[in-house]
Amino acid sequence: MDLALLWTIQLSGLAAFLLIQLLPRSAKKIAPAIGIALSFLAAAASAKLLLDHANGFGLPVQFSHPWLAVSDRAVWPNIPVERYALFVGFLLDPLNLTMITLVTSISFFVQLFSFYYMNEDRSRARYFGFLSFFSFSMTGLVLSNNLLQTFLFWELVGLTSYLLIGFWYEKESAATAARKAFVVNRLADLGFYLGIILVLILFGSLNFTDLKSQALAQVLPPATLTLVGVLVFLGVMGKSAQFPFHVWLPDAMEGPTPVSALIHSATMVAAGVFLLHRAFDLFSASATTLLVILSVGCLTALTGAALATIQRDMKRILAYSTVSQLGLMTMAVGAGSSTAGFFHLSTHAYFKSLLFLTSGVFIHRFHTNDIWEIGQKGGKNDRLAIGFLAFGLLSLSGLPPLAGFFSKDLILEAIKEKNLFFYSGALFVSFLTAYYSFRMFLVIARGRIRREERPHAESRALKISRNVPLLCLATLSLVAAFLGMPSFHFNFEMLLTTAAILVSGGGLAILRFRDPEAAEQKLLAGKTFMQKILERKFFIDDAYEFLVKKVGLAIAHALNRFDRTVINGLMVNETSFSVMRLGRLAALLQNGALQDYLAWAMTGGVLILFAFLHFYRGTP
Amino acid sequence: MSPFPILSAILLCPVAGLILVLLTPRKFETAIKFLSLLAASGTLVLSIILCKIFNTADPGFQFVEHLEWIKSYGIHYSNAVDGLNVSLILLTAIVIFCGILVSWRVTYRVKDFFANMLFLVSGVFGVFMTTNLFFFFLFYEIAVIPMYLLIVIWGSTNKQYAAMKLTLYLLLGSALMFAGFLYMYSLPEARTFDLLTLKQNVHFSPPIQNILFLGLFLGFGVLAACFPFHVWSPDGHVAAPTAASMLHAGVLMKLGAYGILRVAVTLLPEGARHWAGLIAVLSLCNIVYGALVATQQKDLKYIIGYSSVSHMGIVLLGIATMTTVGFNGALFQMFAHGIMTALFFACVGFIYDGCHTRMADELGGLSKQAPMISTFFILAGLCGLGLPGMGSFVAELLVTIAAVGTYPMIGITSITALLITAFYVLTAVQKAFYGPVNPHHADFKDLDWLQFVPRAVLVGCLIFFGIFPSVFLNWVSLSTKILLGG
Amino acid sequence: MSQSLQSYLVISSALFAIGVFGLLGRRNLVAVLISLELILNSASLNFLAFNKFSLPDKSLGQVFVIFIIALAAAEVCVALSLILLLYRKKDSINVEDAKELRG
Amino acid sequence: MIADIFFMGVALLTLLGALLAVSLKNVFYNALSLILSLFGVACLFIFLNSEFLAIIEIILYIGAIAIAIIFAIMLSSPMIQKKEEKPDVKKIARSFILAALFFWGLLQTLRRTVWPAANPEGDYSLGAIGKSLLSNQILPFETVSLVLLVAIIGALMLAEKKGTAR
Repeated sequence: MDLALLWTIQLSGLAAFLLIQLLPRSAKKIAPAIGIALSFLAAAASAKLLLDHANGFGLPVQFSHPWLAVSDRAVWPNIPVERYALFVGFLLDPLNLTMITLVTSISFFVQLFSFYYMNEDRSRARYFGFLSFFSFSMTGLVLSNNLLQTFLFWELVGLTSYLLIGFWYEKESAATAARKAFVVNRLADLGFYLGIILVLILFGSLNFTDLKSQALAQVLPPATLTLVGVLVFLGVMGKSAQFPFHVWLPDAMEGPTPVSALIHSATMVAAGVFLLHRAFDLFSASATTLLVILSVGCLTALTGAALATIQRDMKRILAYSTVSQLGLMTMAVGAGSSTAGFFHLSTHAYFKSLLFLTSGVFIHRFHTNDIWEIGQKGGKNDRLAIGFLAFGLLSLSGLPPLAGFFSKDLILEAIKEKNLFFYSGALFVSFLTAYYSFRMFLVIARGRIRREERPHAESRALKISRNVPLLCLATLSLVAAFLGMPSFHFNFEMLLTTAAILVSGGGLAILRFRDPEAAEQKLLAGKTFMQKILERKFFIDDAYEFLVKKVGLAIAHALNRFDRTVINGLMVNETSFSVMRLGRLAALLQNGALQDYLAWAMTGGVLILFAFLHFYRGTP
Repeated sequence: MSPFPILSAILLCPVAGLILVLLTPRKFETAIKFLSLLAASGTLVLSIILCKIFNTADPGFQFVEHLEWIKSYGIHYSNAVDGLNVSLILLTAIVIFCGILVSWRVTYRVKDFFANMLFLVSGVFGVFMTTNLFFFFLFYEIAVIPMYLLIVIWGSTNKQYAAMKLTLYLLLGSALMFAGFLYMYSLPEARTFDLLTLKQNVHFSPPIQNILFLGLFLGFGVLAACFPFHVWSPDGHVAAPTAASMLHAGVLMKLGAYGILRVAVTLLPEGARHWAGLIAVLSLCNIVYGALVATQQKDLKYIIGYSSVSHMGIVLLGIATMTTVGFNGALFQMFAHGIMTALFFACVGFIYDGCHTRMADELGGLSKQAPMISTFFILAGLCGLGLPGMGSFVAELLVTIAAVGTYPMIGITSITALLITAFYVLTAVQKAFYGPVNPHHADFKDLDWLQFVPRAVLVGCLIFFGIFPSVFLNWVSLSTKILLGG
Repeated sequence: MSQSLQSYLVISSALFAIGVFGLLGRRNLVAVLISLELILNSASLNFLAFNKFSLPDKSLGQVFVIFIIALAAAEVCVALSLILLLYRKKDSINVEDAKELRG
Repeated sequence: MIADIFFMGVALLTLLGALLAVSLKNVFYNALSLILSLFGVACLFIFLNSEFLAIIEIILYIGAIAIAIIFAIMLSSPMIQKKEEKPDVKKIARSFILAALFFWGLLQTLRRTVWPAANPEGDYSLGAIGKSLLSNQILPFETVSLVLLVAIIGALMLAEKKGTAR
């Protein structure tokens, strides 16, 4: 029974994609309906699975099927496994279950919301096709039972994010952002690819069930263990936008907002943290890997939060906040408790996609991303949107009863036990989170309305497809918080610290942004040194630019000229031209004068005569 | 002799088509096209049957056909199929079938065009099937001449130069190859051109093996666009007409790699092991160098030309590892890359016919104007950069596993090529297909039904073998094990 | 200088050398033709010298010389008509003028 | 003894004729000195006991060939008046060197090789020549006649006047 459900979840996305592609041009209008229906089917199937295995009985369930027979022992004698092959299959255990329900539910709500958001866009069919293809690859990634299949769908997810970021490909910036996202992901995936191959060669099996830390420790020496751990973590860094590879996420906002809600806040970027939790034994096998994960997580959290404080574009603020929250989750895993990281992942997925969808509502209505303009155009009149915005931002900054508080609390506890330096970093991050959340809310809510933009009338279907997802996501974030909580122990001291952070962060934001117009003038007047650096995004983008343009392409250019001049010119053309020149030289001999020919003949004769004389010493 | 000589049937189909085409008068162009299509589909059907009835459990040669010709010199017309060449025969059949369909819009001297195509393909089939060195060389020469004619008459940019360069390079390769064969023949205990007898009763001493292998490898390497000799293939690709470059990149370059496996490695294993290090380094240059230079190209066909050089590097790397995994990967890459480049050239050819330009900057916004051809090109590009679910990914995976296993440093650096390939493929896609629609080619129409079929067949093959690679590996793994003395 | 084989051979090689000199040195075609005759005669002289001193069948050498003379006749007559033709076309029988046929 | 002196005289005569045939400016004088040299050669033939050949040499070579050459010189007579331009020293030097090398080379071979003992006795008579001509040399004999025929026809075709000069 489970296998049937798993197959339905997995293939519903693919079926939707193929159906939409095969639709004749005339029937393209019903594409959204197909997309939404099949994503609902997937959500229902995963809900059913959740109910069947409510408290984890009968798990883990595993189905695997040999996909690629790789080799035998002749190649690498020291491999424990006799004839090892690469497998493809499903694995179902508590972690997968929560993740699959999260993915399918959010993708259903986003598809529903997209019906509202994309109803004027002409190429809607292609959009829903790609969205369903995304849910297919994401479910594949989540349900896979070995590292290689994760990598397979990892790349497919990267592809769909490329297609969806570059959905409006007429826009030059969207196309470049899409390419940038794919190439940066690819750069990180190289490490992942190499890590998988090393594990395959040295350890022999890629199944998560076999990757136990003791088994790994026996076979692999500590140095290679760290190497493999860091390499696989490199892949995670790419997908979950960790420090050096976070540059693509803010640019990914070029895509439609529901895409950002689904892919760039909840599911895809969470795939990295999911993998951290899934293959936790691989990382926890060596302490240095955990340290690396912790430090990279902290660095990401700090940069994300810092950059979010100065952004004017609503989606960019949320994007940077996602980067910093992902940094937090990685720190949690780095601190040794991957359950805390995963719990924060699930709660964050819900309220961050809620935030993105609300920003979608604002952008759809006011056709601008800039929070100051939204404020001026009467952002606060849209009661519903402001309410959800407040709910989302408060849960993001960790107000006690809401989802954010519980998960962030757990993370802070975990990091506190690990070491204090990172704990202080985490605190500072949550302080910044509170600051930019309140800043955004205040600028929109308290903006003095100049040119009011009345919302154009909407049909009932559109209203439903707009409000239902928001409502459900909000409730689900609360449900996830209470249901998914691993173990609740009231830690009074932690409650105090988070409350203090919330008040100080919020207070500072209120102080500065009570009157948005004045704040804007002050901002425009003079930029402090710190703001200038933040504006330039710590010069990371410029570093990438330099690396790619000056170094990479310069080498390519040099090689190209080398290829043209040396190999092509010198070796090939020169040899042929020299042969031709030789030919012309020989032609000079044929100058038509008979007697010259005779003379040459005679000289030949004389030479032969003297050679004959020289060699035959008059033997009779 | 098996009851129905399927191999000779596959070979004779294009030959019969050729004769029929030559007989039909020049003005019945559609008749000529249908005749050649009939011949091509004949070979395709027969090859599919061959693959189906090919017994994957039997490691030895199957469907052996043997005709004594010149007994005293050991030259006989003998064909046989084992793991190595069954996939390549299928590849050739698919590529020629799609090639004929793609060149349905050729209007200039139709009869000669299709005659040359069939002539070329029968040469290639001959090479893949034969187990006699003499016929190997004979069919190889048959394949080279029509390629020259196709480029010189129907080619595009600086076709004379490119055609001459291509032919001279290929003949250089064949000369080296033939020198090797003659030397092998001249050895006292050999005195035969037949591969099987050579393998059984001739034992080459290591020093001879080293020199002989080097000669043969250089001969075949020129054909497989090994690093220093790769220059002819991008120019050849650019100048050739669509169908010719499909056949050329898709199939002709695989002749070299197949030759290395079938002749050089089978007869001279120690020589192969001796030079394996050098081949690995050269193939690394191939991969990284080809990819880096491809980033600098403006013309789409040049990009694909250099990407073929880079992908052929992966094949050579697979061979250099001298392991069963490496060989399986190399053979798989030969097959997958053949189909992928054929698809690439089919798309670029169609775009060139429509917009009369191949410069990526001059083409813009093709996705909006011609969604189908753009999707095919993007699919081919994605397969090129090794997207999972497509054939090339599995091939690169196998080769990289073997490479990291035997030459760790080379294996790791070869992976960077995946990144560079992603970069130049996506830049090309962005310049040519995304961005605002370029008014210059506003009248460019999308694929009609007839042109849709060949490209769909190619994409179908890529995805089928990407999802079910074990089908391919069952054909191949037994004979590569035998090849390495398993 | 007694009538020995060597002396005849010396004379014939001298004749041959003079013929070669004339062949290459003279510009006028007829003069070239004349020196050609000289070379032929040195050859026939050689034949007869060997015929007399070291050939058992004495008639063989003489037969050869007959053939040489016959062929020389044929050769001269063709050469002269060619020279006449050249003269008619180029009104000069100078070797340097006939230079058209060149690479 | 007398024979030796006479032989020396004849040899010098032929060489002198040859030298003049080659060196004189005027082509007509060349032809005449050629005849002189041929006459010398005919005498040498007599010394070599082949009288028939001497006669053939005189009748055929001098009578026919030399005369034909003189005809040619006469036909292209205006040529003679035109003074030859200054001699091309480089060409003459080159040919002189080549001729000298040849001569010296041949002399060296002469001096080095050990010639077998001479046996001049034998049947030099015309009958023997005729017998061998028609017995074992019949094939060359027939071909020579054919060659002569072809040469004559060729010469006629070439020298034809009326516009068909190819």
